[in-house]
Amino acid sequence: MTKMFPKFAASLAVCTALVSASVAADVIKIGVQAPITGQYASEGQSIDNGVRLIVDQFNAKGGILGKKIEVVSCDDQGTAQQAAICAKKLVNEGVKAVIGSYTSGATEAAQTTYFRAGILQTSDGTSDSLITHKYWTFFRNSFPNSAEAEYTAKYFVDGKKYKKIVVLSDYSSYSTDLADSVVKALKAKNGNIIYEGKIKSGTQNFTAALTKIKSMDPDVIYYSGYYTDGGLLRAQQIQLGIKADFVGGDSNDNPDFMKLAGGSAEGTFLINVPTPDILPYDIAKQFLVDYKAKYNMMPASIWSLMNIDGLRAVLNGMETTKSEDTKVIAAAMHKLKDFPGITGPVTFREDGERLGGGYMTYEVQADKSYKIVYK
Amino acid sequence: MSEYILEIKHVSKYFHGLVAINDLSMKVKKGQIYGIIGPNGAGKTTLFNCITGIYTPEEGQILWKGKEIKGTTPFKIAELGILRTFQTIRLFAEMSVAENIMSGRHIKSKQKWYNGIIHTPAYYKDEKENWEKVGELMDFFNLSEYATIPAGDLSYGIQRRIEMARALAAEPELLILDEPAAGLNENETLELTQTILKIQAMGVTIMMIEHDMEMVMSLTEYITVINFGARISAGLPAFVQDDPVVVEAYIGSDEEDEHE
Amino acid sequence: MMTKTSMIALVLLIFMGFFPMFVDSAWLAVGTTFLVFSVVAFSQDIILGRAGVFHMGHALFFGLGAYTTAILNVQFGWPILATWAPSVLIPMVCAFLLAGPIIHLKGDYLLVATIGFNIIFIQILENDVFGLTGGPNGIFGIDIVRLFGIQFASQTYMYYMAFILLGITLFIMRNLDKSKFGRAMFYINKDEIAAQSMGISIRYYKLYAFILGAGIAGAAGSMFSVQYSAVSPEAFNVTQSIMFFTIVLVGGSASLPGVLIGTFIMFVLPEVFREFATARYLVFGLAMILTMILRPRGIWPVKFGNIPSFLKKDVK
Amino acid sequence: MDIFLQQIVNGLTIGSLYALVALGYTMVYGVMRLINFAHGDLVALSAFVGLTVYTQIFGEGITSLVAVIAVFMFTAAIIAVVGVLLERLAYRPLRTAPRLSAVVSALGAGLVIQNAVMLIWGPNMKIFPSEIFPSTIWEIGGIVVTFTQVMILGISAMLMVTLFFFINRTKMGTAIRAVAIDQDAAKLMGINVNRIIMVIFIIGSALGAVAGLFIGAYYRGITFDMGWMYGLNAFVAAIMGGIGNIPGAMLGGLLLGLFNAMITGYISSQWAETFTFILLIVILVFRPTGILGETVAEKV
Repeated sequence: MTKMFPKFAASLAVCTALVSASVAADVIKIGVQAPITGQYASEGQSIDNGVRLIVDQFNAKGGILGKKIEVVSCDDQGTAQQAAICAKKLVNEGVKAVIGSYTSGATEAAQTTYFRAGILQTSDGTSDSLITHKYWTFFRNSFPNSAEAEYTAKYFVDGKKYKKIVVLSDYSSYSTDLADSVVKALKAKNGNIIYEGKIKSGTQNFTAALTKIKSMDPDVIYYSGYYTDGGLLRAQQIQLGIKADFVGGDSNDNPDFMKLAGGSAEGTFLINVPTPDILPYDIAKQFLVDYKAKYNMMPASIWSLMNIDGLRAVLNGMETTKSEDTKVIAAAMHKLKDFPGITGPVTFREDGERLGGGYMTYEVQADKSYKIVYK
Repeated sequence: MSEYILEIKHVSKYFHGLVAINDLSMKVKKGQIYGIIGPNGAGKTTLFNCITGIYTPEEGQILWKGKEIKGTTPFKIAELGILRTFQTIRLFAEMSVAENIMSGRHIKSKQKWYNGIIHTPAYYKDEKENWEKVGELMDFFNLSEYATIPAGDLSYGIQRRIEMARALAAEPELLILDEPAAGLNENETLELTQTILKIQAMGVTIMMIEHDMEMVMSLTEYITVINFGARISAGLPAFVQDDPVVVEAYIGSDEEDEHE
Repeated sequence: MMTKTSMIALVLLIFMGFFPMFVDSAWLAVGTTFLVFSVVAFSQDIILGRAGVFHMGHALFFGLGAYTTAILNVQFGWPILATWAPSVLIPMVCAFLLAGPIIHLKGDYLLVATIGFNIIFIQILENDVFGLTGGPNGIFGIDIVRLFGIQFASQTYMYYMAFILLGITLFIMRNLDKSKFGRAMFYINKDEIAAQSMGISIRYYKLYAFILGAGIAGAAGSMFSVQYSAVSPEAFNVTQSIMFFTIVLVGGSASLPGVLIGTFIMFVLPEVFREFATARYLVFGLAMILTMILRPRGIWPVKFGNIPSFLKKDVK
Repeated sequence: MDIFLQQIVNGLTIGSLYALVALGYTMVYGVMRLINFAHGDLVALSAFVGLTVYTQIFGEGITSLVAVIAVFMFTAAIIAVVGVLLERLAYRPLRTAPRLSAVVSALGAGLVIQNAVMLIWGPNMKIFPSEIFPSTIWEIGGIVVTFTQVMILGISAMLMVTLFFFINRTKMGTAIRAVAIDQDAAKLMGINVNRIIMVIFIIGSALGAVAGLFIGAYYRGITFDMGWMYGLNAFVAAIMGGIGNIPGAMLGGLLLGLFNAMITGYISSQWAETFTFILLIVILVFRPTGILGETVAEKV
């Protein structure tokens, strides 16, 4: 061990030199941690694209604090372990802030590492657990599951007056968290939950679980997971002749849900925030035009726009404080009040939570179009 | 304790209802060279497999120094001092000759379970003794020059010698040789005969299956002849050789042709 | 007296020892993971390459070690140092309990049984049994190593800890190979019937390999969880097990340099070629096939004949 | 009671898909003693090829039975060719190599196929048109059976019976069994072992292809990496039944499907895999070579 020490000292010196070199450089680095490949690739790529678009716009105007902004992306593939690896990597790259990730699980896995390194992080992850640590480095740019859950419970109990409710989720961090929140909110309103279950994403065959549910004769099946399984669940539900309503959480709102469910899609209810194309804000319309012009497509969903708002809030913090010190920037971000965002006004609570959220329920029509049935 | 080191009493072994060994009995004296002959497929190797625990016979008793060993696992049989060679040579082909012979030292090695992780002075002493023993055996079988060569790369005759050295390394009381001369040329067979006598002189009891009649007759002190799993004749070599039942059995089979 | 192999090993060790001086901390993190994965690959090699057991569930023991450290540290507040012993011992006990009933199975049957154990393990983690494992998210916020008030937080410290672990592993491997136990495993691997007939208990030595391999993998798992301060089920799934299995066979089973090369190819190269993200696994698969066709025993196959020099005097 | 029967229908449907895939594993294993880890990925490939053939050649919205049969035949033929190529390129050069080398080659081949599918068809889920089979549903005493399920059960049963007779009653089948028992002896008897292995790969891959198409038609959503899950389940089914044994693979597949449905329906969907593997391990502890597998004593 003692023999090791000279080496330790030497390599430590080299490291310190490297780190100080990157600090002194004339760029400000912003990290992107997103699922650029894998199951959620389209969302991850949208986040990466959006960040690069905003950064290009800033750099075109001369950067920030007199320095150019450089984007460093890391692909977390939507998995917690890869996220942990990305976190280490981005910290080592010396980024000031990290945008992402898309899934709550990958976000949470990286949180502690960023916190220890004093790096700001902003994510659209909706799990309530994301803010339990009260890390000063973390900001949520979307709305929490608990907000969606409260809306869902209100709709189920006050709106639809369901008597027998089934709640299903998959194993993902986001989905279990949303299901837990919905169950909690329903119980608070004395909703009668007759069954809570989990399905394994990607299994495709849900008939066994649905047959079991059929025997309970429910009024509604609520699914908090992703569209890839939700569409199949709906199709197999109709196939088995289960006459309950099907209500999908926000991640079921995807064109592929309709394709998977096929003829069974009609009559499905989906709960979500407004889709990008109906956002009423000028800044949103301008962003979408720019995005379309640069990438010749639309962002995958509103989630990538939420991340862009996170980035804009961080950059705004830098500009107003004229500081690169993350502590100072964070303090400024916590004080933001109704900062004009693409997805609406942005206000952060002390624990990093974004306040607000306007949910609505759509019913899928025969031609796969949406009809708003509840606000 | 009787004068017999190994007693086989009314042993029968079946495969899928077909009888492979049928009510076989024999007794081997300590220090003897005991021969087993018979046409191919007579059940000789099956008998050896029963003794060494690879098969468990359905009926009968196998007594080692008066104690029942039927159904004992092969590695425990080896620990008791019964070692064997194989008709189809079974060496650790990719490993060197010395390492092959070292496997025979396994049961004699006194290394403790933690010696696989950390070495102690006792380990070094034990390891050295065992390698030295391997060296002695390589000298004895004229194998020293091949010490580092993979056993599988060597000629048939040498491989047979390695197999015997390996079995002998375990310091057996009973050495079971399954066709030790098969595939050897005349010189090698002669050499083998000398070696077997030397092994006997060390006090090792030997049981062997062999088709080379000349060798069997010159070496063995007692012979049992098996056909269709049953004993058809037994006695001193001279007696067995002239027994009409035996002659009949051999003429009735294609035995000799196959071994040309 | 030094063989060519141990010369190369020494050069490599020296290079790895000074590696942190040449690279930035991002590469140092890759280096650390390489070291940790090599340790796991070596422990897989004890079971697969030495005892010849077709074991395709090794990520289970790796994960057990990682989760032991994570749970004891995060849920029960133990310091990391105190979790080291249990993260080695628990995998060993589990190896004994799990492998015991199936150790008599023949090759491919055992292979699928070990895959089964791995899948059950993942399901236990995902279902958050006793509320300890954190479900599909895993456990976050694992502490750093602290000793006498010093915080071993920097990547360089992590690197050297992993380096020392690899050193210990190599020391054990060398001792194993030079003992009755390592040899018994080889004999069983090459010919079970002949080995039994020499008095070697197949069951005992296969279990010995399993337990030793599990313990080393557990130590690596503990290191892994500290390195990333997070553990989650998918890091220990069957795909990971298959990777360790492949590392050993591509590199050369029972060959120390082979396993290191295998780890380098299967783990470091994909990191280097991240740019070609999408096509890299296609190329990778092709490389696996080609390697096996051109070098069926691995890139650097094991060489036997490592015997005391006094026995080599007559060798021509 | 009708819930129980419904679970049996569910279980048999998925079970016969497993059985079809398991046959591919078991036949290859029987002759080559090789776990063809790439087989599951062939199944996934088949679903993608089938989808492309269907939409490109026949165009979406066509429900004619002739077109569907043509898609099945054409896809099965393509996959059979891929299977034969797989054997030629990845396995034949390794026939005399250590057994595990071929296993690694198979794992590599699986990676190649899987990633080729990803590069060609993209990483996102692709969706089968819903009109391949009529959406007819029968309700018999509270049990729901769909047209697709009837097709899966019927065609699988037909294929398995045909295979059984082919193996047991034809000259080629006898040759296959001979090669499985002793390759060298079969060679001496004048059997062209390479040809037998080619036939095995054609049959195995084609059966897997049919399963892949049914998976697409039944579950609609297909992903490039789905082969792993179906492959593993089918492989487990083959091992359960006794790998190398053809009726064993059929039995194993159906048993696995039923067991899974029962566990999910009556105990817990969260622990279904755990129960499956516990069942497998218990079977192996008591019958080390599977339910119908024979213990082959090694020649000494």
